[in-house]
Amino acid sequence: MTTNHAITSRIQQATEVDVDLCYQCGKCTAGCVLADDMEFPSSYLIRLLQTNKEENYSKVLKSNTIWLCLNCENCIGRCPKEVDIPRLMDYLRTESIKRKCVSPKAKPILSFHKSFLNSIRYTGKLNEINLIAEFKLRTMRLWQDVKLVPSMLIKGKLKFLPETVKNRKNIIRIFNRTIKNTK
Amino acid sequence: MSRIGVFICHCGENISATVDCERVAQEAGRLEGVEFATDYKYMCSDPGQTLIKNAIKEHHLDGVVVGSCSPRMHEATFRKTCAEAGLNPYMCEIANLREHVSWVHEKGEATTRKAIQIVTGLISKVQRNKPLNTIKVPVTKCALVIGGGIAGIQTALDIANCGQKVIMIEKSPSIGGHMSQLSETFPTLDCSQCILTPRMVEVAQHPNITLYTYAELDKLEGFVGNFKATIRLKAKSIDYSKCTGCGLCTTKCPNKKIPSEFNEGLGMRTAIYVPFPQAVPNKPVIDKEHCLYYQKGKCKICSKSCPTGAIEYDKPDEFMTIEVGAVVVTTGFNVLKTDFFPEYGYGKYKDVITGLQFERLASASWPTLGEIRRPSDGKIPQKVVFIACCGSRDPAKGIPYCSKICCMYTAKHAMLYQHKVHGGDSTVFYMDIRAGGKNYEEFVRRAIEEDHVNYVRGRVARVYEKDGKLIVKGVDTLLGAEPVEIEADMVVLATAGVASKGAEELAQKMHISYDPYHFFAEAHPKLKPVETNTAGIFLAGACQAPKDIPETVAAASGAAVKVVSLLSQENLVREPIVAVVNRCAPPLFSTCVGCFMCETICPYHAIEHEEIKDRKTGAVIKTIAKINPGLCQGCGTCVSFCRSKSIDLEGYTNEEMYTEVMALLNH
Amino acid sequence: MKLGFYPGCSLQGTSREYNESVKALAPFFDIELIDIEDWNCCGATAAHSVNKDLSLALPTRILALAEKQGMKEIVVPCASCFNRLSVTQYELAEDKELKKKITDTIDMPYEGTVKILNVVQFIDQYIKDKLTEKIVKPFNYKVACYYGCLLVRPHKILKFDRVEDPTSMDELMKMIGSTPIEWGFKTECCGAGLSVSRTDLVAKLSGNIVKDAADRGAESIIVACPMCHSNLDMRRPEINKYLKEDVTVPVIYLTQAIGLAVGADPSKLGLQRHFVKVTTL
Amino acid sequence: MEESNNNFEPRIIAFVCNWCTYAGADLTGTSRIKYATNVEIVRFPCTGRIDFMLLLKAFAGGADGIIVSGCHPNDCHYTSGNFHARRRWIVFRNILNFLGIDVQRIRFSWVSAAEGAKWADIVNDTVKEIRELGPYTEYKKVANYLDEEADSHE
Ligand SMILES: Cc1cc2nc3c(=O)[nH]c(=O)nc-3n(C[C@H](O)[C@H](O)[C@H](O)COP(=O)(O)OP(=O)(O)OC[C@H]3O[C@@H](n4cnc5c(N)ncnc54)[C@H](O)[C@@H]3O)c2cc1C
Ligand SMILES: Cc1cc2nc3c(=O)[nH]c(=O)nc-3n(C[C@H](O)[C@H](O)[C@H](O)COP(=O)(O)OP(=O)(O)OC[C@H]3O[C@@H](n4cnc5c(N)ncnc54)[C@H](O)[C@@H]3O)c2cc1C
Ligand code: SF4
Ligand code: SF4
Ligand code: SF4
Ligand code: SF4
Ligand code: SF4
Ligand code: SF4
Ligand code: SF4
Ligand code: SF4
Repeated sequence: MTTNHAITSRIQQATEVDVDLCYQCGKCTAGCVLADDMEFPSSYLIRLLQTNKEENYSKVLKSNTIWLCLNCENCIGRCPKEVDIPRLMDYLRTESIKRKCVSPKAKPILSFHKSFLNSIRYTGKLNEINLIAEFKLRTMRLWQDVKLVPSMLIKGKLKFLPETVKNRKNIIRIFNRTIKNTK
Repeated sequence: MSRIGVFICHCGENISATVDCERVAQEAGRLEGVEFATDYKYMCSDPGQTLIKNAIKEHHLDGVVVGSCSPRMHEATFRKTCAEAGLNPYMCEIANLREHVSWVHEKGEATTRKAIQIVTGLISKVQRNKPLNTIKVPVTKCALVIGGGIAGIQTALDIANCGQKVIMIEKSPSIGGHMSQLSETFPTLDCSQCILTPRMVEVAQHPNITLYTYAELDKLEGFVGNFKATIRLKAKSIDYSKCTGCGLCTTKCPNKKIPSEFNEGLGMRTAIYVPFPQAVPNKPVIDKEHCLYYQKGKCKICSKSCPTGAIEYDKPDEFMTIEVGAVVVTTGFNVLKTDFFPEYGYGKYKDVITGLQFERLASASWPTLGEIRRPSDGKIPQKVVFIACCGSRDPAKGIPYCSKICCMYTAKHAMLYQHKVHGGDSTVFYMDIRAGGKNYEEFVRRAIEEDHVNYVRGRVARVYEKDGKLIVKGVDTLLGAEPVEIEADMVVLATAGVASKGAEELAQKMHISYDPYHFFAEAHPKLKPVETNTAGIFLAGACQAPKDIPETVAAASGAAVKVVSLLSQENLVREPIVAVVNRCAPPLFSTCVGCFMCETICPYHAIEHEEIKDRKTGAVIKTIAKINPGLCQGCGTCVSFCRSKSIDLEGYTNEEMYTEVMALLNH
Repeated sequence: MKLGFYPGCSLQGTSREYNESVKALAPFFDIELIDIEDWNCCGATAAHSVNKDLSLALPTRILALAEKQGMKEIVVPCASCFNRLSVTQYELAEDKELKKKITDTIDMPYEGTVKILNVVQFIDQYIKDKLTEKIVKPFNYKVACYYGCLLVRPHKILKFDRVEDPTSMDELMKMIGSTPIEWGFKTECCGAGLSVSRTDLVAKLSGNIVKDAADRGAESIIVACPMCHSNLDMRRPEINKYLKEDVTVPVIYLTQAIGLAVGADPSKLGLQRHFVKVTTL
Repeated sequence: MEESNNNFEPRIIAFVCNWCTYAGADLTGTSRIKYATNVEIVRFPCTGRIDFMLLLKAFAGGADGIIVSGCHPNDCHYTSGNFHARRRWIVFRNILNFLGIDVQRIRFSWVSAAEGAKWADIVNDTVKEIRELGPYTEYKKVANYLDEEADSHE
């Protein structure tokens, strides 16, 4: 490993994704449903990584793109070189959290993920009311989706009391062994 | 006791500057079995060679070691010298004192020592050498050309015009190959049919060429100069000696809805058919799979309508064995169909077509007389999208290589479209433009600069249909990967060029090698581009890799020259470096135990079975391996595989090599 | 016939009608679906967005429980869960070290022997053969079958149907009397996990899907994923705002449509729980 | 590494194929690239011909190291000889282990006719490595093994 391959080598070690395989055909971007909404779409993101420049790498980690990606697998399904972009995105998100440089624009998305995980951390199952409540507190989007709640209740779609897994210790241990903290 | 002569060359100062040549000769002279040793300034010069010849005669030498430049340089020279003096040329060995010693080491003791060592090794080896005789094989003066595309046509004509006989077999009912389907050809835009048809006719009429259409290779045996080929002549159901080619039968056949191969499924043909109007031969065949008589036992309308009574339904396929001295394989290529591409609609949309289909649509021989109309509704498409690299450079779904011809024909298609549909709008999605050829780049630039074809760099992700339009979702990577969406009337895919159908089986029948994509492999990519690794079998055209017409024709002429130079010899002379299976006295006959490990690994299928029979009763005592010296190329792989050490390679025997190695190590 | 069943969280909450319809269908074909005892959430998008090991450990626990309870096959109606479970099974099978690490994390033995079926595979395998004879009320409508992304991708792992133009749901719908339309958005993503955090984007993505289906005359959209359903159905107000028009085409689960065709009680199928009214039916 | 090894001049035999490495070594010469004198080349038609018993005999005969070199995997002049050579190497490795010969004493490489500089590098590297390993002294063991092998075929 030479130093001028430091970033791509690290990525490859962690994810087995070799970004050098990409020959910038753009097919992934052409098929990505959110390409228009990303500040730079997937193929461009890969090009940034290919440069192995720290400044471009941090641009990627700070981007909203990595959080917008839906992991819909459209891109890898069509990529002629089978560059696993969704897997790469998973890694970049984790790195972005580690480096504490999550894009401010992506805060709601990350908050949602955290609320989601917290909701299952202690019960093992998702409780949507808890999830929404925590998400609202995290994002202070207090009024969002409030209109939905009454009709959801009428239609029997929400439950107030969380269902829990019997072996809660087991779930908490799994969390403690994987992520200590999702705050 | 052997009588070896050692001749050390100074090569001017090339060797003597770092190696003490005199001392090498002296030390060699002291070795056991060495009768004569000397050094000289230029051993390869006339006086040098005379020196060797005289020494051989004078000292009755039975072996020679020349210490000089690389054997790759002058082995042939010195072996010839020995032969002229009456010594078997294979009793001469070359010690490489220049490339492997003087030029790579500094002057000094170690360098001279190494020279002495090498000479010593070869002195020991040559004492074990056996006189060998070159192998002579007679040549059958006729060539077989398999495949009647432009490659086969050119090869056959070139060979035939040199006065040699050619047999051509073509599996379809007519020769012409893909070139006959093309509209106009890059980079000159001349009409493909116009330049091809005269040659097709020439093939049919040439006194030195025998053409068999609807014919395929069934079996190939033998070796260079003496192949025996079995040809399957598929039943055409028509007696060509009676048929006048009037075409009445084809107009009467009731089964008219069979997708035409020649028109790439865009048009229909009858069950009895001539593939296209300019076909050679211009006589029909019956396609049994679709003929009502063959399938259901009823019809025979063609027979009733034929004025000459040429139709013969119940003839089976025939087999014919021919003898030829050389074979040229020119079986061409295929292109992938649209149903190969999931994201472009799996062949669902009628107006998503291949480049080859576009050729038909744009051809002057098409029913619209060259006016471009789309297949679904016959409308003139106002917006056409061309997609390059479809299946090519796509290791995930297609093939990793570049198909090479599509950049050029896509530019041609866009150009033809712009010429024919005024006000039309064409877009080419490409990844790179590969236009490396004479006048090629200029051609592509003309499409962009003069005909205003819109080139967008990016790969299309998806094509889907909405309200009669084809929505093409691409991206412009030169604008930071900005999405581009086009509503097109027709989409043309430059689908990958792949090996022709059945290429793998054909290669296996002929024992020639092929690459992972089933294209045939040349003996050397640069220096033996039209030879295969099997002597006497040659290649030309797109059966090796996708090629355009200029390249195909160049290779075809190249292969023809190779064939002619082979056929013009009375006998073939081959180096006697071949494997032999040992023989010994009964009851053993040979140490070979008949395991035939050797047979499994011989790359040239040179190993045969030999039955040792009892002289009196004729009963088989033992089956042992036997090498066919005509096929063996002398690689020696069998030697190292034989557990019982029953095979040896002439010129590199176990004993010779062992002695050489031991002598190098001072034993 | 007994089969294991993994409902997953959304089938217990926002998408309980999906659960109800799968369960309602089973008795018609003498199938008993048995919930995996003490199952947990699969982690969904959140887990693998944030932590890879967690995203593998949660599904592994589910599969390990199924093994422990002697299940050979489990039906997983939620496409997202189906995807997570299948991907996890694949990854652990490919990488022995990873498998060890994850089984250590969950403190449970895990072999990877359970066969995972999505709802379409379940129907294909256990219902399809008897379907035609059970139909009492053909579902006679023009429908747009929407597969979404998680049911078919990644193809290498899921090996389900044709990746770009799947047809298995269309086939089933034809059997119960519907006319599936050809359309352009069968496998385009609806926005999935961004439903709450980026409702604006979901409105756009789901809007394009709903609109194409409606434009081509679909009378209902057929789905097999609770996320697809809630995005296309519950988010309809936002969708209509984005489209600047009122699209009223309802979104129905494959199991609900089949349930109706074989004569199940509509209320047992949970049709009343939809936001976009299923009145046209 | 022992101090004395620095003065030790190893004897190395190179078994090379005629079409690629032999020609490559010729090119080293034509390019006048210098390398150590410790290696002597034996020419074979193909690496496929190189019998591994011969390598053992070279060790038994006092070689300290061996180089086996031929064409690159897909360039074999005889299509597949080098492929078979590589396959047999796997078996041969076990024999080496059995005899206690350090596998590092045999260097396998590919040198094409165009890789003159590479040949020089390989020679120099090998000489350096063998020098570090020190002289090969257990040739008796190999010789015994070869005798037994020979007996078993009588
Ligand atoms: C869409 C398209 C456009 C093109 N446009 C151009 C252009 O403008 N200019 C240009 O220079 N090139 C062009 N080309 C390339 C050109 O078609 C090829 O260079 C040329 O056809 C190669 O000739 P060939 O004889 O090697 O192969 P083919 O034309 O494929 O001929 C092979 C022949 O062998 C026969 N055959 C196959 N297998 C067997 C068998 N087992 N036994 C007996 N016979 C067999 C086949 O039936 C066929 O007749 C184009 C190609 C395509 C696909
Ligand atoms: C930088 C570079 C790198 C390359 N790398 C590769 C590569 O890796 N692989 C590859 O396949 N190709 C490579 N090539 C291409 C390769 O060099 C050519 O394909 C090849 O040299 C062409 O051979 P030629 O005999 O046609 O022409 P030349 O090599 O040019 O030979 C022509 C000969 O004719 C002589 N001559 C000229 N005029 C006259 C006259 N009037 N009378 C008598 N003699 C005359 C010249 O002195 C010369 O000896 C490379 C080329 C370049 C420039
Ligand atoms: S599709 Fe694959 S090769 Fe093409 S730009 Fe995207 S990642 Fe790169
Ligand atoms: S996985 Fe992410 S990057 Fe790939 S197509 Fe889907 S949203 Fe776009
Ligand atoms: S009608 Fe008879 S003569 Fe005429 S083309 Fe047909 S077979 Fe030949
Ligand atoms: S017998 Fe066959 S080929 Fe002849 S007219 Fe009838 S269908 Fe056509
Ligand atoms: S020739 Fe051009 S279009 Fe064809 S595969 Fe190569 S780059 Fe692509
Ligand atoms: S001119 Fe040379 S470098 Fe430029 S595109 Fe052509 S081949 Fe490539
Ligand atoms: S020559 Fe050797 S390998 Fe071949 S059959 Fe005889 S014993 Fe077996
Ligand atoms: S030397 Fe090579 S070509 Fe000859 S028989 Fe042996 S393996 Fe075959």
